[in-house]
Amino acid sequence: MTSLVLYPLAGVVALALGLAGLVTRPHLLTKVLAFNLMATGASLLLVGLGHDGTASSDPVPQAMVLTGIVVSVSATAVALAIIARLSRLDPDGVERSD
Amino acid sequence: MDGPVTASVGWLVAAPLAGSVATFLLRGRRGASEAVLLLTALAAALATNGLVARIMGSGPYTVEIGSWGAPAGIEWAVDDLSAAFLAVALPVWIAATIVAHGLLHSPRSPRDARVFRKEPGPTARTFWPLWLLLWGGVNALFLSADLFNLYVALELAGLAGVALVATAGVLPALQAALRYFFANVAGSISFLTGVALVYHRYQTLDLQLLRSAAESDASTTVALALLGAGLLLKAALFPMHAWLPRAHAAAPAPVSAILSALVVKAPVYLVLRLWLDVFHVALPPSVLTFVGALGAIGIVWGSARALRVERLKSLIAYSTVAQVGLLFTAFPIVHAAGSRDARWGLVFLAVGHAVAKASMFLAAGGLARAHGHDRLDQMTGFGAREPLCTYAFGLGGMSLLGVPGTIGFSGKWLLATSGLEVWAVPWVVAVSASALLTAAYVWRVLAIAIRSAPEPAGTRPLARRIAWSAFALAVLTVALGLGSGPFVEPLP
Amino acid sequence: MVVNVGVAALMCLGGLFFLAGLVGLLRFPDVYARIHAVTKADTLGLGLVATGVALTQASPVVAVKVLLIWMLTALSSGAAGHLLCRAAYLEEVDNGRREAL
Amino acid sequence: MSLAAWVFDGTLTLTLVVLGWGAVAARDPFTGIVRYITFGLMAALAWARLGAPDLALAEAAIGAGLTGALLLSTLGRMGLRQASRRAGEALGAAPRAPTPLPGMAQAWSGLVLGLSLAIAAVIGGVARTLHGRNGPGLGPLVDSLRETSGIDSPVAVVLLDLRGYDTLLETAVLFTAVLAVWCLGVIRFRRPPWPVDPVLASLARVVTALLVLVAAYLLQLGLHGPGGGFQAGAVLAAAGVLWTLADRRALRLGESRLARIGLTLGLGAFLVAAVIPMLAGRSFLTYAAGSAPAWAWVLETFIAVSVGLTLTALFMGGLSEIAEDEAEERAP
Repeated sequence: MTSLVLYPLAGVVALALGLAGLVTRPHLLTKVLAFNLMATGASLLLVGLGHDGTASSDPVPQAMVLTGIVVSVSATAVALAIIARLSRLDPDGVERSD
Repeated sequence: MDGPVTASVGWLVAAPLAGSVATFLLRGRRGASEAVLLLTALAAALATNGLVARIMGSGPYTVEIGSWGAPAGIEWAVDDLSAAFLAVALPVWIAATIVAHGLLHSPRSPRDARVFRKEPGPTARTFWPLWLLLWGGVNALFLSADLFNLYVALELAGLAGVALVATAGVLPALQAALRYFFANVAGSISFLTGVALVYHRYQTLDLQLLRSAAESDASTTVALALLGAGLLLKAALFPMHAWLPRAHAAAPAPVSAILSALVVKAPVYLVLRLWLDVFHVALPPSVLTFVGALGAIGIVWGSARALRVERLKSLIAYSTVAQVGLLFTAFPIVHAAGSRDARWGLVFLAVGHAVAKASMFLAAGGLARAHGHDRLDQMTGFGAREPLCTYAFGLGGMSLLGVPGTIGFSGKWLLATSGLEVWAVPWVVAVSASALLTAAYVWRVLAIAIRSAPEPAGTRPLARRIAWSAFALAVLTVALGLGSGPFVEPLP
Repeated sequence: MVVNVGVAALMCLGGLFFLAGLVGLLRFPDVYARIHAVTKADTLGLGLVATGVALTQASPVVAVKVLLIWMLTALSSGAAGHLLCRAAYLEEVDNGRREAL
Repeated sequence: MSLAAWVFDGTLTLTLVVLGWGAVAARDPFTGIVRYITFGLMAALAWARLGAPDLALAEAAIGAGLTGALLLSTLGRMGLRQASRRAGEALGAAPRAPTPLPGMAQAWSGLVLGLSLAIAAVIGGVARTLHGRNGPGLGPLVDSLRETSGIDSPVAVVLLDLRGYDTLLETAVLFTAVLAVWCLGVIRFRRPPWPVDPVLASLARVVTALLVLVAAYLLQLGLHGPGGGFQAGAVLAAAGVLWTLADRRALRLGESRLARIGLTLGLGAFLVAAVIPMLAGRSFLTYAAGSAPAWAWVLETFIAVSVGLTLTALFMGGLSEIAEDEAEERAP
């Protein structure tokens, strides 16, 4: 067993922490952060599992994670736009602003 | 091997996506959106027709994208299951598109103008491109035979769905869209984690290769649980359903119709595909019992809420929670019976719900446009004012509860008979009992419709094509019901 | 051999500057001093490390690339430090320190 | 060697986990965002360590850089005070009922955290048994197909040829995001922006030129080694973001027909590449023999342009003209 096994395991932990944050943290931006954390965790699992330091690394998971990163930023942008619009529509929010 | 007919499946994905780009670029040209939508629908219809003909003629087939073939490349696999969903999706899309066009382009009520004046709502500028992206994404979901590709398609359909809910622009819609978003991405990432485990366990992502390689071991079980959990969240099975009623009630009506009819159906189809088909040997049966039980609770919960809510669209949305529960209640029957009949029963139930629910939501959209709202207590007597919408809602409801002659009946009949053969009595009872609950909330609406009452102020006549589209779908539930018997028989 | 010793010395010295910048970031009393500590010390530290790395490269092209990275970092961290200070000044962060400038 | 590897990998993964939790558990979102950006940069290091330089580039530029910029600009649109205190919590849901018992919220958070970690333990257990057990995956197969395809880089051949359909759908996802952001309309920053700083303006000029150069370099590299359209696009987007910050009137993406075409270039090119073979009776996205490198080059270039424009558009947010459209459309 090489020390590279730590990366998929860290990915799994990040996944769990992200899930917990998504469910329990009240602030919407923190929820978006948590979802990104989950996505990175899943990616670490996907690439990390295939890489044990002996073989040349497998390009298929890498290509998939590249896709995943772009998908995540797209999803993040959509969520953030909705949050920004919400902050304008919520009358309390508007009144309490600076 | 790849004749033109086989290859034409690609248009089901390519045409909507290309249409999306075209409507985006041709914005503002008079009639451009209409032309693009027409062409897209035509291409999708031809492709669907070719696909169904091919399935009826020579059975399941695959298309190798890029001619690489699995495991290096991605494949589309079409069999009777995916063909059934795609064939039913087409009329739903066309009807919903006509209604969306009618709602977008007919003059708005003064109330609408007040709500929308300051804040952006659905505009032709972003609505049609998003609509077509959703269309392409949903088609991609029903075609793909590659796990990671399914993940990307799930994200595409999910994100387009969230955006379309948000096009309503008002506060509740945005809040609902955000909840939908979070449920959706959590489901996607659970699915992606499952994909990671499957890939490293089996070194392939292709469903057909996985079918022959599947074994029952710990990593497969965990992977199946993750894939399933993600999909069940997206399908809004009972304890994970909270996002659905709000999103489907707050979205513009044609969007609600597509979300309830097709977008929720795709994960159900995928659970069926992954659990009962590809990984059939690796699935612990107790999982299905658990899921079936959750489904049964979902039936009761969704129906009970549907009996209480104040708005028509919320009622239909809660009905979706109940009907999704019903679909999962049928899973243990399909597994225990293991017969073609039971499987078709479930498929009929699913596609029947797709058509019926779409017609109900479109009718509700028409009624809401005519009244300026969808509060049930202020709509009394709408049956006389909008008879076509009322028939559409009523017929759709009949199909949901399984009145003989509708597709819903065929589904329940096949499930009940094959369930009784293997003594899956509790599940058969649950499937049958759901009809009573469905009847209760459908009757609640119809009772309001037929009571006579003076016309409320502010009611306006509705564009005819809206009501006719909803009604046509409702008639389709009967046509499918009458056609379903012979359709099942001749298949080998 | 001489090169190796030189490289090691450059890298260690660079590391020391990073450490100094870090200590400054944590210990200095106000935002301007902290930004000052980080941008200056880190830029110098990175320069030393980059020079060390460049010396180990057989290919001059790669060595030039490494030094180019340092130059870009120097440019951007200087500008970023300036922008941060300006924002702090305009926002009147750390009340009272504004007069001190 | 092994010990050094364990120390390095242990430190990096521990940092990742701690920063990740720090980002999510931070009291105010600003701290969380800063921690998340740091997390992204550390993740980029992890990708490099896992032999995935393509991912390191993408993670640093998109995962940490652009996501961070998006988060910070949303914070600015919400208004700092509103964002960090209560509004962010109350938005999106009905106001929370006061918890009946003190400590109930903490108990709930603890329970969810415990459950999540239990799930993680199960997945981690399976992951440990799978790690490195099953050999190189599809790597050798991809290697053997590289010659057939003609595209050199293993990642590029997967991305553009073998699994090009994934990438097609991915460009569609990017397009969806732009449409979604635009349909929500323009949302201005809470406070009027400061006058543009001369240092920033001149930096933008110098760096933009350099970034375009870097993007071209990454693009040209992509067919043979790490780099490619997405990384080049991310670098272009960095230039776009910088330019937006330095000169707010400089880019009016939605109003320029050219920019609209640019946004759809990636998806459009992929659709053309997919449909042409179908018209010729071949399967979806099948390049004619020997033409894969040429197609890959075209696709990479178009992807770079549209990713750059798309990410910039996402950062700039909605368009003001939507409101006018709306008013026009609603006139009786």
